[in-house]
Amino acid sequence: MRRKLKKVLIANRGEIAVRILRTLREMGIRSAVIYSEPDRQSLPVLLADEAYPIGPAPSRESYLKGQEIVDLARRIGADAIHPGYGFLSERAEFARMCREGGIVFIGPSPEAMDAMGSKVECRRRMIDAGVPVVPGGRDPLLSAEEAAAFAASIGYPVMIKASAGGGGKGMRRVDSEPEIAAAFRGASAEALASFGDDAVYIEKFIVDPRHVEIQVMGDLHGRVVSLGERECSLQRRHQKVVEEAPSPVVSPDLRRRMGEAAVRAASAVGYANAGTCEFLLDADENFYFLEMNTRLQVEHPVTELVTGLDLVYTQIRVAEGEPLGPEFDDVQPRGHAIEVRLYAEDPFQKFKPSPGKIHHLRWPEGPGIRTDAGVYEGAEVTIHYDPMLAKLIVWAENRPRALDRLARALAELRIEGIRTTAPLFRALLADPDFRSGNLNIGMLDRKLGSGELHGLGAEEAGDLPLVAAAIHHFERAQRAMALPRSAGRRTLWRAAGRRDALRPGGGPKG
Amino acid sequence: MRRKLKKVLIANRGEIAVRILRTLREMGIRSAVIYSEPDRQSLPVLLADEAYPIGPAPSRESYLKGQEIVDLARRIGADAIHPGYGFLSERAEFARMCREGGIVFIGPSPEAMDAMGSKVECRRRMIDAGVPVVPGGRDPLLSAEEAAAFAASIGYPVMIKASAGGGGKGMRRVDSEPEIAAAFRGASAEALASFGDDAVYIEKFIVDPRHVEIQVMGDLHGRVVSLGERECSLQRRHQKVVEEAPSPVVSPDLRRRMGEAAVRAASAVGYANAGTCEFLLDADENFYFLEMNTRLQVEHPVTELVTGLDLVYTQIRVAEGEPLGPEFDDVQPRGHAIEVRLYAEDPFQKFKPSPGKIHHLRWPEGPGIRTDAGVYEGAEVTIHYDPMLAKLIVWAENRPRALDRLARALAELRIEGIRTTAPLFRALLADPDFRSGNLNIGMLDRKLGSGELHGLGAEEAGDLPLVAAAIHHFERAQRAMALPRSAGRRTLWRAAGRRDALRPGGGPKG
Amino acid sequence: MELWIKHGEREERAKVRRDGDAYEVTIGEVVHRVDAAVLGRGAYSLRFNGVQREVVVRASGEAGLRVSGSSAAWEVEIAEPLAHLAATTGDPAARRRHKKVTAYMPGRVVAILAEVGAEVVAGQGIIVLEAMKMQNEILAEADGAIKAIYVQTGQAVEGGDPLFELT
Amino acid sequence: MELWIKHGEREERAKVRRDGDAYEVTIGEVVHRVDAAVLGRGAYSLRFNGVQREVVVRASGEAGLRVSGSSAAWEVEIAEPLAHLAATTGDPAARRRHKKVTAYMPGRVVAILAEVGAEVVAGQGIIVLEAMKMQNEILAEADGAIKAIYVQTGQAVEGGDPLFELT
Repeated sequence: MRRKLKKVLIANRGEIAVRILRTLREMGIRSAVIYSEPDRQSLPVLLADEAYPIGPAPSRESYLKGQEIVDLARRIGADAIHPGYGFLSERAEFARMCREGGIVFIGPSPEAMDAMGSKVECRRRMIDAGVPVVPGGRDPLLSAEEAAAFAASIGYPVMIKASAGGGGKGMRRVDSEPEIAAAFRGASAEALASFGDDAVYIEKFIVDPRHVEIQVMGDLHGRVVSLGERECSLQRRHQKVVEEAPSPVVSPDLRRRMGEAAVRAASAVGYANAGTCEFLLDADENFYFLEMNTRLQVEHPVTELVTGLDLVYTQIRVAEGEPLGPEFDDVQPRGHAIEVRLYAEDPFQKFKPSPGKIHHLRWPEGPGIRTDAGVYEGAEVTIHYDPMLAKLIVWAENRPRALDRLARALAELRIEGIRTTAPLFRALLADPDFRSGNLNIGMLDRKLGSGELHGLGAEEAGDLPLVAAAIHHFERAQRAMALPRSAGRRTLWRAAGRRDALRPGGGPKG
Repeated sequence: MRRKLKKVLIANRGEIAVRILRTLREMGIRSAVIYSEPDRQSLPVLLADEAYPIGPAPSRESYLKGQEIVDLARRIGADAIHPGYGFLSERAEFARMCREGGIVFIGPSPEAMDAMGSKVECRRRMIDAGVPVVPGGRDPLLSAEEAAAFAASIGYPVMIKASAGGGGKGMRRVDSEPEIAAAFRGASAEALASFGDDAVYIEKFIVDPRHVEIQVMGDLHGRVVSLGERECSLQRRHQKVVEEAPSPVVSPDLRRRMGEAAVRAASAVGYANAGTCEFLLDADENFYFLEMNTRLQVEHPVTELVTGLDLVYTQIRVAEGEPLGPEFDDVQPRGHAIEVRLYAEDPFQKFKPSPGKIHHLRWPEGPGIRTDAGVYEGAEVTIHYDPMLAKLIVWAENRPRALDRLARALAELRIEGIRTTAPLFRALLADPDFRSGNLNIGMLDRKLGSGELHGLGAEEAGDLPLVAAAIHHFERAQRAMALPRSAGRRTLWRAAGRRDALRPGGGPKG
Repeated sequence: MELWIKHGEREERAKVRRDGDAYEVTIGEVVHRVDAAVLGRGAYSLRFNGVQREVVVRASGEAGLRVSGSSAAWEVEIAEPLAHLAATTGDPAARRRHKKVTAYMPGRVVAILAEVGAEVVAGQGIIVLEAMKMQNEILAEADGAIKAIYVQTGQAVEGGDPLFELT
Repeated sequence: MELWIKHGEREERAKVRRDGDAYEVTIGEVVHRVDAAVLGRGAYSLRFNGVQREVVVRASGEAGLRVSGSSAAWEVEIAEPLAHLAATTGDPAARRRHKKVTAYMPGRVVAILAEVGAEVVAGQGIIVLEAMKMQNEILAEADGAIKAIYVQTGQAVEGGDPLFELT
């Protein structure tokens, strides 16, 4: 059952491809990447041992070509494929193609993926396994009386939802019994009008929940362990923006209980390799299983920083058939880690995408900072893919110090030529709710909508922008005067300018 | 006694100035740096809140101008001075100038520095405090018989040294009693010839010792703690080249014993703030105090990575009068950290200095890597100061993984325009003694001298250098043909070239 | 050198003079003595009596500069006074309104929401552009009629390509 | 394009041809089809049938190139055959020996160990140059007499400045 991998094909792009090939290199395993046409000069290609073109820009003609990728792996003698996140990572049929092609898929079995991928079956299995789910039933309620009885059994507030529904149509929040009859009739009528079907069901409504997820890891010998939680409540339109570990509100006892639930969930489907159980957590320490992500998460580094484990390394060892060692007994977090996702978007211009060339780039460095980037200075950010440029991850002894370190990292970061979400994080660091860890999944959208979060620094600029612009204009004019003669002369002029700047005896004595 | 600092002047340059100002920024303390004329564009200046010229290039006219620096601190309203390492950091008279100027010196008291700075007094105090020192006596031996008796009392091998000596003159290693009479006479005669004084003394000779040092931290309330050891045996001409924590050979029991000795040493002189006790360690777990460095060490990051403590943060808190908290009770290392010092020197050309402009620079990034650098792409490495460019520091779960990570970091590192010591570290990673942790303080000089360590990769290049050179020559020739028309046209030509490279449908189908 | 500078609501006359290795920059009535290290590619280290600010200055739009500091960025318009005078003569409303609307980023046209000749109002969506999996509506900047549409659904556009024009 | 290339002991004829976006590079008898992405400033990503190598090529010395890979760097001499032929005619010994010795780095002259007219042997130290707190002896490359010394003790020199000359 144990088989050392010698070459792994990474079926992904961007920062996660870089993340994976770094660990492969450390393990002495050859790394091969695929790339679409616009990604020929991307960072994973430059760092990989091998790189193969897979098609044109659209994902469905390149990074989603499952059979071609398996065939490529066979052709180049790769033992395994790491799918990263997104793209093919949660497609059970791709895991099956790998199996049929004799290629190790670095992830769970297709059967486990199927079981977790089907909402109805997954919910049934979780209930059977004793994993708490959001109370409620998919069975249609036949009358207002039945609705009232069911709501009383799970407790208010509840949400009435259309069985055929989606998009908020036929949905009603009900806070107490007197409201339920009218809400039932209203929701049924709206469901009929919108979907041609008046069936509705009731679910418990969780007030201002947090998104807290548990990282699990399973080996091929039936052992599954919890590696602790991540707090991912800061979301914009259901997309995580900031993640941290540990959660500011999860006690050791709650951590143990959530971890046990996640291990039961994973074990119920025979889960192996890395996976994440997402939960809603309410103010009374009740938690409810939402779904399991059957892959490595974007935010896995915060778990790595507080546990000292390398999750990609562990994924590969598990895929090779190694059992989880004693270092996985009772893993506890040390210190505090925070990750921010740096996107090529302007956060205060409605997150308008900002493709283009990265002209200046300086990542923050020094103590407690990790950058997982997919770009470099001079790289072109194209329009074709997810606009995430990098993840900045900080670690410190405790949460207040980690927040201060994040502020320092953002002050050092320089990225010019495109707009990024860095100003959003600077604004968040000035937000008292974020500072105090008082988070919920609706908070960021609400604060963005109300203007409570906004760009900083405009007011305190003083004369700096004007002085800088004036000196730049002056310098540019000087250079323009020196320019027309010849390109060679221009270079000489610049060299002379540099010499002057370094001349001993010069410089102001301020 | 407690007083929050608001502005700190950093009396240093290069990577350590950057290191210190990063923590100051995290703490919300304003950072001010000084710079000599060639350092106007250096990284610490670019990152600092305030920057002040202090004089021309020579250190004695700039970074060593103690009184001017204290006066500057007063003029700009700084509360404290951080001296870093080197320059003024171990000069008790500078600490006194600070005290007299009403400026907090972030380091030990001048009295503690004096006590540790005087070899004779320090040795006496250490012996009184029960700290093991290299056995021997400075008292001259009057006859071969007295020498034999003394040697027998401390055990062979011993070293006979000239009292007036230095530079190896009048030194004799003696391995057993029959040799000692002849060696005594020979050393005395040589001492007389070289120094006009035939007095000699005897010290225990430690065979192939390791350099293992203990990081201590003391607060202003009399508490001193050990933060564990660093292994610094890889030295070139007594300069540390690679440092790690923990030591590959220090057991928890030995760590406790060495830590207790270091705490006794520091407490004996009323030591506060960060300091390091250097020891020689022999193969039988005997250790001997060498000296105490009364400042932050270059290699402090390896201790930070395995303890999770920020030593500069702690230095500042201690200087503010804070007592050491419970996180300093029984500090134990977690995982393994290795630091390599990247110098602008060609290690296989007799460490010839390599000043110049840094044309390409890519630091390694991703999991477990920290870079403390004093330079950036485009910076000029001048001839005036110590040629250290940066420290690359890796952390991993254990030593073998840390070595693999270091190899990966060095593969990602790109630095062009100057030569660096990176090839030395690549060679060391292929050395079985370094790999297995079998180190001693003479090993690196011996392996460099014998040619056992040499540059790698020349043999396995194949056609790569030729193909790369040919393509570069071809590209350069193409560009030269396009060039003469005009500068504007040249830019257009380049832009067109870039568009072609990105054109969908292009690219080889390899 | 005399300059006209605009930052947000602020419009100022400025003067720049080189004085050895330093600059004397006058903004309105205030004189700043600035030690500026030119780091290349628009990057500067500016020292105002010791206070150090690292900035990057890059062109932004047609006549603007974007000045980026360590925690914020600012858009500045700058011109030499004669050039500024020339640019500001004529009908101010006509100058301000960009009748020909261009793509602010590369992308793909996924929908066209109005036809040539249609009357539109300021803020009405005319073209939907997709980039990075996000859809973005390009709006009319003023009331008017659509004079021309330069793109078709499905077409890829580069930043700066004309999309449509208002009367 | 035909080329002459030297790497260590190896001397080869080479041919480079562009073929679409790829290059066909012939070294001796071996033909490499290489997909080269030009990253700018001498950096390339080269793919040899999938195997990817990132290299930086920069000028080194008078006629050489330095090719840096991820774990080693190599010095290569390259020329077009006619230029190579011209450079290699004449007395080989005279070409090889640099009679005028220049500073290979900037530094300060701290000692001069020989006088004009003195007979010296190959390997003998002539000038001591200090940089970065390290002292480095500049040696005579061949036996001969010192024809001229161009520097004085205490003088600062730039890389490339002439130090002394042998007969």
